[in-house]
Amino acid sequence: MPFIPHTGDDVAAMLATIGVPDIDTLFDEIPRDLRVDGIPGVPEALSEMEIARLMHERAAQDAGMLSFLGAGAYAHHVPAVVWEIATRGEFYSAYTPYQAEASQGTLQTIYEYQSMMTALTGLDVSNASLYDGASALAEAALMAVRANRSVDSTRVLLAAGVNPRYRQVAQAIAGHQGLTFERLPLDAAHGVTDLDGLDEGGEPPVAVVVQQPSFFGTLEPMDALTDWAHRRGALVIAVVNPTSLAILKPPGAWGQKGADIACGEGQPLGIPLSSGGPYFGFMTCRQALVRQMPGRIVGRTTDVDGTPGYTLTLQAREQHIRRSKATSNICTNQGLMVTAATIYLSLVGAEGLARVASTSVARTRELAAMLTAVPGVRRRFDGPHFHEITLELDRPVAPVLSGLARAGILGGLDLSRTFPELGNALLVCATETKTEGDLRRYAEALAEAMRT
Amino acid sequence: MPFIPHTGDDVAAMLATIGVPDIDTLFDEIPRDLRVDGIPGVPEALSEMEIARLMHERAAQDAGMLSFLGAGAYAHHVPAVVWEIATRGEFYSAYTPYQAEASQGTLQTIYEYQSMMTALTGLDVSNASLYDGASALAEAALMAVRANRSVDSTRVLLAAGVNPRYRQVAQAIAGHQGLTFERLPLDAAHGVTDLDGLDEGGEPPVAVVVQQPSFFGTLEPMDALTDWAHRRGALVIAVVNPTSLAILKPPGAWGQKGADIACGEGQPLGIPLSSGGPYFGFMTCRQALVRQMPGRIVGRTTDVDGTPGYTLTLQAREQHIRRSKATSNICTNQGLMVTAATIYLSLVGAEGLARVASTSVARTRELAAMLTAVPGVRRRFDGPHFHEITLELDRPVAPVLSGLARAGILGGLDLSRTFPELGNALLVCATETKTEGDLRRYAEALAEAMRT
Amino acid sequence: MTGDATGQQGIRVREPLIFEKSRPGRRATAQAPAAAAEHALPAAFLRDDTPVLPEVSELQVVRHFTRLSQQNFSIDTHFYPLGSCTMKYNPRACNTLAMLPGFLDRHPLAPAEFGQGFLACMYELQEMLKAVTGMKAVSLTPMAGAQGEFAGVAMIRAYHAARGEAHRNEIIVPDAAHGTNPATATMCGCVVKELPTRDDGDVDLDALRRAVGPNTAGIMLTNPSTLGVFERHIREVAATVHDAGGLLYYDGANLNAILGKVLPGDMGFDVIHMNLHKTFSTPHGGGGPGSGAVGVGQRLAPFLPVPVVGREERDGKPFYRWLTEEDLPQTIGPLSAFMGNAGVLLRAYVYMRMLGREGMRRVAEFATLNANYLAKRLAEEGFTLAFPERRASHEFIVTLKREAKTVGLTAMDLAKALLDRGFHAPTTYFPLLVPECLLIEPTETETRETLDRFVDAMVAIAREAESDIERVKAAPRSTPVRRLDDVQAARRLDLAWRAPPAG
Amino acid sequence: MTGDATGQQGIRVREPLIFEKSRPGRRATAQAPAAAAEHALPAAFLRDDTPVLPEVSELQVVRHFTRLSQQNFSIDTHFYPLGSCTMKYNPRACNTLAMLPGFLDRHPLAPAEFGQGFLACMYELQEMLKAVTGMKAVSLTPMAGAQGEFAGVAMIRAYHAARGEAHRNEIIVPDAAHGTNPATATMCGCVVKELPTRDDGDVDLDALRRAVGPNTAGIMLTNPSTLGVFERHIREVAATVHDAGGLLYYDGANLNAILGKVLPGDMGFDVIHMNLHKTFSTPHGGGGPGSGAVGVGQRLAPFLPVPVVGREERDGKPFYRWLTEEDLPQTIGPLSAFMGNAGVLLRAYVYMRMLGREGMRRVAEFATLNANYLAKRLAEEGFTLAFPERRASHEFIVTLKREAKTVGLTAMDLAKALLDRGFHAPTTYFPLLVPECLLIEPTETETRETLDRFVDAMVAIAREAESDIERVKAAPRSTPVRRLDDVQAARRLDLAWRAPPAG
Ligand SMILES: Cc1ncc(COP(=O)(O)O)c(C=O)c1O
Ligand SMILES: Cc1ncc(COP(=O)(O)O)c(C=O)c1O
Repeated sequence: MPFIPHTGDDVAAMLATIGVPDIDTLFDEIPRDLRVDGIPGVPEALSEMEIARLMHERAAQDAGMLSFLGAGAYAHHVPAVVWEIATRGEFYSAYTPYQAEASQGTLQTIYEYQSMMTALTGLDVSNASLYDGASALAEAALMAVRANRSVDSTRVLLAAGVNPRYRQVAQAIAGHQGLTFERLPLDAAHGVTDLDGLDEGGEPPVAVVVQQPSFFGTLEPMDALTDWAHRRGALVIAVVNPTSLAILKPPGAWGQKGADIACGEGQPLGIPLSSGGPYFGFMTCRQALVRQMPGRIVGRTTDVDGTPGYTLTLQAREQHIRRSKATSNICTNQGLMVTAATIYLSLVGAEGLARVASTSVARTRELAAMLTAVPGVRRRFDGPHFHEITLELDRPVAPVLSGLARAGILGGLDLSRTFPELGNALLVCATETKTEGDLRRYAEALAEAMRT
Repeated sequence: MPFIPHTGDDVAAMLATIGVPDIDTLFDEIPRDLRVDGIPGVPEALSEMEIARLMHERAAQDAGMLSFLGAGAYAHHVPAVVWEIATRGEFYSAYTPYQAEASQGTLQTIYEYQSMMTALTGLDVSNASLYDGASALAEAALMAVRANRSVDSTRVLLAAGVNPRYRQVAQAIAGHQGLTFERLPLDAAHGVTDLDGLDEGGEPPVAVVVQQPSFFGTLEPMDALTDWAHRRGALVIAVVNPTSLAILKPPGAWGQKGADIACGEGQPLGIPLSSGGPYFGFMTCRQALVRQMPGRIVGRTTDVDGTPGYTLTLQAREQHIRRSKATSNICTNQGLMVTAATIYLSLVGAEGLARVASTSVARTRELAAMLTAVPGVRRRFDGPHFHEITLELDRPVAPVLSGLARAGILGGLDLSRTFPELGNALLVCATETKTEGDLRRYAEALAEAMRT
Repeated sequence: MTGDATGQQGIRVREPLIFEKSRPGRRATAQAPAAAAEHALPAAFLRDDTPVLPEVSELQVVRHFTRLSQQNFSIDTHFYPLGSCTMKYNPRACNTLAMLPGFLDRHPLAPAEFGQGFLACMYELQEMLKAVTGMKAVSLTPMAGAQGEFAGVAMIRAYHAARGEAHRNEIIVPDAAHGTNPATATMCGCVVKELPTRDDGDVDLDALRRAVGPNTAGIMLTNPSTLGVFERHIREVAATVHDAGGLLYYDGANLNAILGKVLPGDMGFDVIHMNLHKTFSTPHGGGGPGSGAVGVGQRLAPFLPVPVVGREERDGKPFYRWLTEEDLPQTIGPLSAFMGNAGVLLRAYVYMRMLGREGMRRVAEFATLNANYLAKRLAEEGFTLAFPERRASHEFIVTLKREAKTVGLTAMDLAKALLDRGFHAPTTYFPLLVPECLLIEPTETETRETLDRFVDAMVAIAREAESDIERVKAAPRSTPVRRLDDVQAARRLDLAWRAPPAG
Repeated sequence: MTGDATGQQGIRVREPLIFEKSRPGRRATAQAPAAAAEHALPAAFLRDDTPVLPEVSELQVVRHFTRLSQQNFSIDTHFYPLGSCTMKYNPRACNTLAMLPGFLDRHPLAPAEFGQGFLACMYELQEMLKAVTGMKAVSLTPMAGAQGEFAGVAMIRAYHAARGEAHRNEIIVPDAAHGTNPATATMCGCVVKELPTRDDGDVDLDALRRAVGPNTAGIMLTNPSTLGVFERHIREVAATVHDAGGLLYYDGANLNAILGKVLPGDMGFDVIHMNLHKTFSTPHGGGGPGSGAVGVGQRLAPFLPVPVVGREERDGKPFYRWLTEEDLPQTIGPLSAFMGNAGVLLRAYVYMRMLGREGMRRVAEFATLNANYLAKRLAEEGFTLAFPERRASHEFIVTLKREAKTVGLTAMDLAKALLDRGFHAPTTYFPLLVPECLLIEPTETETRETLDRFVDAMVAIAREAESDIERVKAAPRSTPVRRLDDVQAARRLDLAWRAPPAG
């Protein structure tokens, strides 16, 4: 009986105490005809040795590709400390810190995390995490509707450079409460929002969502966009990459008044790629909006002796208190990922994070230079890019990517189905993890793939 | 400056406190002409990211073979718990528990370990570990010379089935104190000590060393050997595999009086193969010999409040107290491996260890049956074997092993150079980690290798 | 005393904030590129300050977070009978195997060809979850229970809409339900109708009959309920709702109680979410991540959230790939940027494979045995069970209504006093309808000795309350902090550390 | 208070022995084969009892050892200024990278062809160790400092024997030397001649001249010595011993003090052992494992213990393989079953690569800076340095001779009182020649703030001793146990748990 400690004697004594003849009797309130006898669809138990062998084999099967994929999940160095500490049993196997006195380790960590995220985004308050970047955007849109009392609308405008999947998720989640999501026009030469094309009429938007760096890797003119949105009475929701905030202007400093809400994907902060999760969504906002925030928030207070300590606060926003009136239904969040990110940010600090950011920018620039030296490959957009760049090929992307894969390279994301208007577009990314040799290997393989 | 926390301000303030102008001045007692400026032989620093990539590549390079090697190091399932807990910082980065009050975690663990090892070997007391099995035998021989007052001799007899490398190590270490090591005759049909050939004359031996299971995988007649050795006035040193003690008669129960000292390699108890180390040597003995034991020993006592606690004891045996008169020069031992082994033994318990042992015996038996079905392959020895078996091929072993290696199989240890008298002998091992499919794969590859 | 429940002084020390350990210019140098590369981005895009992050050494980080960790209670260190949370042993192998480099390094957008190992695990996990729930199809994508609930209710709405009944927007929720249930209904644009619970813990069927109608979208039920009892009239409930044209949603947070004993699909549920971080023992991680995989019957299968893993044959071998909007055009959509909490799902997969067919049933049996034993022992010692006539499921409720009145011992007092005796507290004040409520869930992985010691501690605290209630109210004393001022926390909001003004 | 030194109550609980948690028939089922295979061995070889091992569940094991771990002080949790032990930060990457499956699963007897990754690391480690010591050849096989010492003295003896001077059997050892030095000499069949230390901490050269002679095999020196000072007359010492036909052995335990600043080879040493678990930051693991790699000059190279990694060219690529007795016929032999503590060596390799060329020197510089700063601050606060006129190396000695006489504050008292303030104690009563000795080694990885707080604690204890010595003598109070009765431990030996007699 893996993981069950009961001996035969235990069972007998316990049944005697309860006063039933056997364990089955304990289920006698379940209508007899509903009861099943076993679950044939589940295979026989494996010992840890057996499952370990299977998992080692399967993991090995998936390993070994040199990847230039980004598009929302980024390969960064994850310091060994991060997971050696985050998986300590005391962090790993604790529950949500409802009993504050028994959970100061987790609570103080979250308070430190909140401090770091507000510092990075230049906003006042942070929650303790949401599920991921995409669902965080959905929550941010709902929050904006609650918070923006000046505009009676559910119309949300999104820059064309917002991750298209985020838009889908926001629609799937927030659409149920009547929110609509419309795309702002794209400046097709520069891959950023077309400021001239911004519509000044129509129903006033309740919120405008902008992403920096954009999904195409370009940098948006955030000061102008923020001021425009505010002029129209909308709240500004910033979707940002936390690594980039080591060097890029933080949402709180955009335009005259700053963005109102920032959110995004926390994965770059020490979280492994791991086929897509678990990651975590972060969210920060202006102080005035804090009571509309979804998710848990930790505050500092004192105990009966005056010792400082940490506790969950503003719980009246949450489902377990407010039920159908809560700001969100979220309960379990992505706690352990936040612990990891806090450790990561403590390790790299502002200087380290800036080096990660700038090295990634430089690597991507070098990669772009090498790849566009291959005949038939050019940059799709002019202007500065962060650590991703959109290329355009002179032929369909998919067969080229297959050719690269045969050379052991995952060459990036084919955009031609999601953005047919961009032509044969390919989104590539190189972070600080890529060496010059890696870039060269990609360039050579691409030249080869484009030759055939 | 990796791992050094000093800021420029720190350095300046500290130098001012000390009253020196620069760090270099702190080295002014070193004759100037001896000082060097840098170490050109060491390469430039790598970041953790860079060394991680290098090590991942190197580790991958060495992986992937299906191994049937044993000969003193055995592939067993290592539960995930073992190293997840043993590498917790509090165990991993603590020193030898000199300050008992600050080291109860380590001390209680060692006390539990000592309890387990005495239970397994059937002897009274255990130390807290020695370096490995081979050096433990050297220490046991030296200990026997100190302990055996009835015989004034430094002659040690070893059964032919003692690991030949152990004998070399014992010679290299204990030879300096005049000990000599002689081999007892081998019954060439059964691969065990030739009881009839035992020499009753000559200088009386101070100790007789016997190994169970033998290096050849066979089982020695320990009752007879122990009684014979005791008759001759020698102490009996048992070299044993701890896994086997789940089912085999423990040294303390051999013959009329039992072996006097047991030692061996602790690796099978949850320690990874890891190219040969770190493992740990264990040693247990009869109560009467405890003051001759080398190495640290933990005892239970009470504190000033009467609370039970654990502390290093009988330290007057050790080098830090007795210096040139100590029982050994050992200081640092293999502590963390003992923590791991204690966790391992707690997890598997007596029943689990017996299953590991008996499954390994059965696997080896099945393997032997499959391999000896290949023409040109036969068992070298009759009689029962534990989880290793010596085969004899009809041709030189080395080329056959090379053929197997090309098929991804490490087929065992070629004994023909160490034991030319055994012919084309090959030592193979199959533990509980091997599946029926693995055995079949070996048999098929061997058939193929023997065909060519 | 050989128990593990003696509160004792430790060697732990108070831990300042990591920011307070920061010194300008200090760095964990090994963790970032050796030199800052020239990014050459135009100044207009750059920040003109440096974000205030800690500047500390690697050792400082290790020591800080190691010490902080020691300030937590956790399953790995303490009995943690938190009702509704299923705090059972999280096998360590689930962690080590999910963290193999081949899994960790795989990019979510890597083509399926380079993820067959991972996808095979996901596909088999879907199959196993179908088997244990009696459902016809499963999507693994929801990232926690609440998102699973969302997916479930959204599918119910999509189903009605597809049948031209978009007006069905009423979700019936029992008053004892977890807060996520009504909150989810709201998120899905529905109206909540609350259903009263009868004194015996079952749903009030008459009230249900009154509640259903032409606008009924469905009902959300937890069974066994959050009161720790099995809804005996589940058949009638199902028939009533189905007859009214509504669907049944199963909140699977309590699946541990019935695993392998009864299938939600057989009870009549149309959709279920599972909390893999409860029943399938993935870690709670101090708040998450979890996984709220959803299972559905045939009717709702077209609406499953994407992606789902499909299996085909390629070159005579199984080939796994993600099914997307193209394969499931009626999907309620994707709920996350990629596919959900993949690493959590791997852990659940390993756990289920280690339990195996037989292990599933044993989970429910021993969880139920432990709960009924503990309930009985506490009742014998004088504690009041909320539903003394009922079988406990995997959890049960003790009410301190009497103790609160007679000696002033509240659920909160008892919870804090347990901490000093080395036990985490049960869930308190939930469900709200039971006064001074302690919801106790021992789980199947705890020993009888531990349960007995927990009873001893409960009894000792009750005795202490009778003789010296102030002493109990002064608990906890042995924790890093004592009772915290929650009112102050909410009034004088201090939600982030700010560097003290220079000088 | 933002310090980390306030002793505080914790949430830790006393932990019984694992045997006391055992129940007959309980098992961690996932960890062993599902069924016991038929071994079919004859009864004569079998045991007729069952060894008394604990019978516990997997959660019990996890909880037990997690809790036990929390009862340790460690580098990861506390400042640990244990002199002569170099308790510096053990980088976590060294652990994770040495534990990659490819390294862990490699059998020691696997042919070199299937170990090129591992062997390349070992070869490069040898080369780096040669570079930092100024030696000509290195063997990695000794498994701790003491075995390195053994290898060194054994090589010295083999050298003399090879030159027909087997009679040279006297080893000179300063009185301040570590206990392993004289113990090693004895293990090598030598006679120890003890050398007195002068008041200024240097070796007494006149005594040395008197000590050397025709039977001199060599001298064992630690430099900087265990007194925390650099032997200024090392040239003269070397000349004196060499002139007498002896060789010089360098105990590298204190290499941290001079790394990259001066090479033992240049000082005239013929052989050196390094404690990789000190200078190269492999973990101490609560007592081990370590590694005592040895380096030698040309003269001793033929005698190195086997195996050593050699490098050749094969197909134009480097190929690494073990050199054995066949390559080194004059070797003193193998010292372990395989090749020593491979996994420790991998950790040291990773560490050295992360430090790099520049990092080597910095280790010595900042270790020395920290030691001299701490010494100075303590001296300013009134503590007595044993060698106030000397520079501290990476460590230094405070003597409480005065405090012991005036107020009765002993080194032991101070050590225990430090524990209550959240600091591990320095090494006490070693070297023995300094009365009431505290050997303090802060290491380079500690911050100045930590050193300052340590000074505060030292001062506070000294003050407390003046006002209330009994209070100090009652320390520690905050540890899981208080002062233990060592006399009882040695008199009434209780070295193993035994099942209480049944009934
Ligand atoms: C009964 C019940 N339903 C739903 C939930 C919500 O699950 P999650 O926290 O994973 O969102 C919980 C868990 O807290 C619960 O106990
Ligand atoms: C000066 C000195 N020499 C030798 C040793 C022995 O090293 P080890 O404990 O690794 O055997 C030590 C360590 O304790 C030491 O400090």
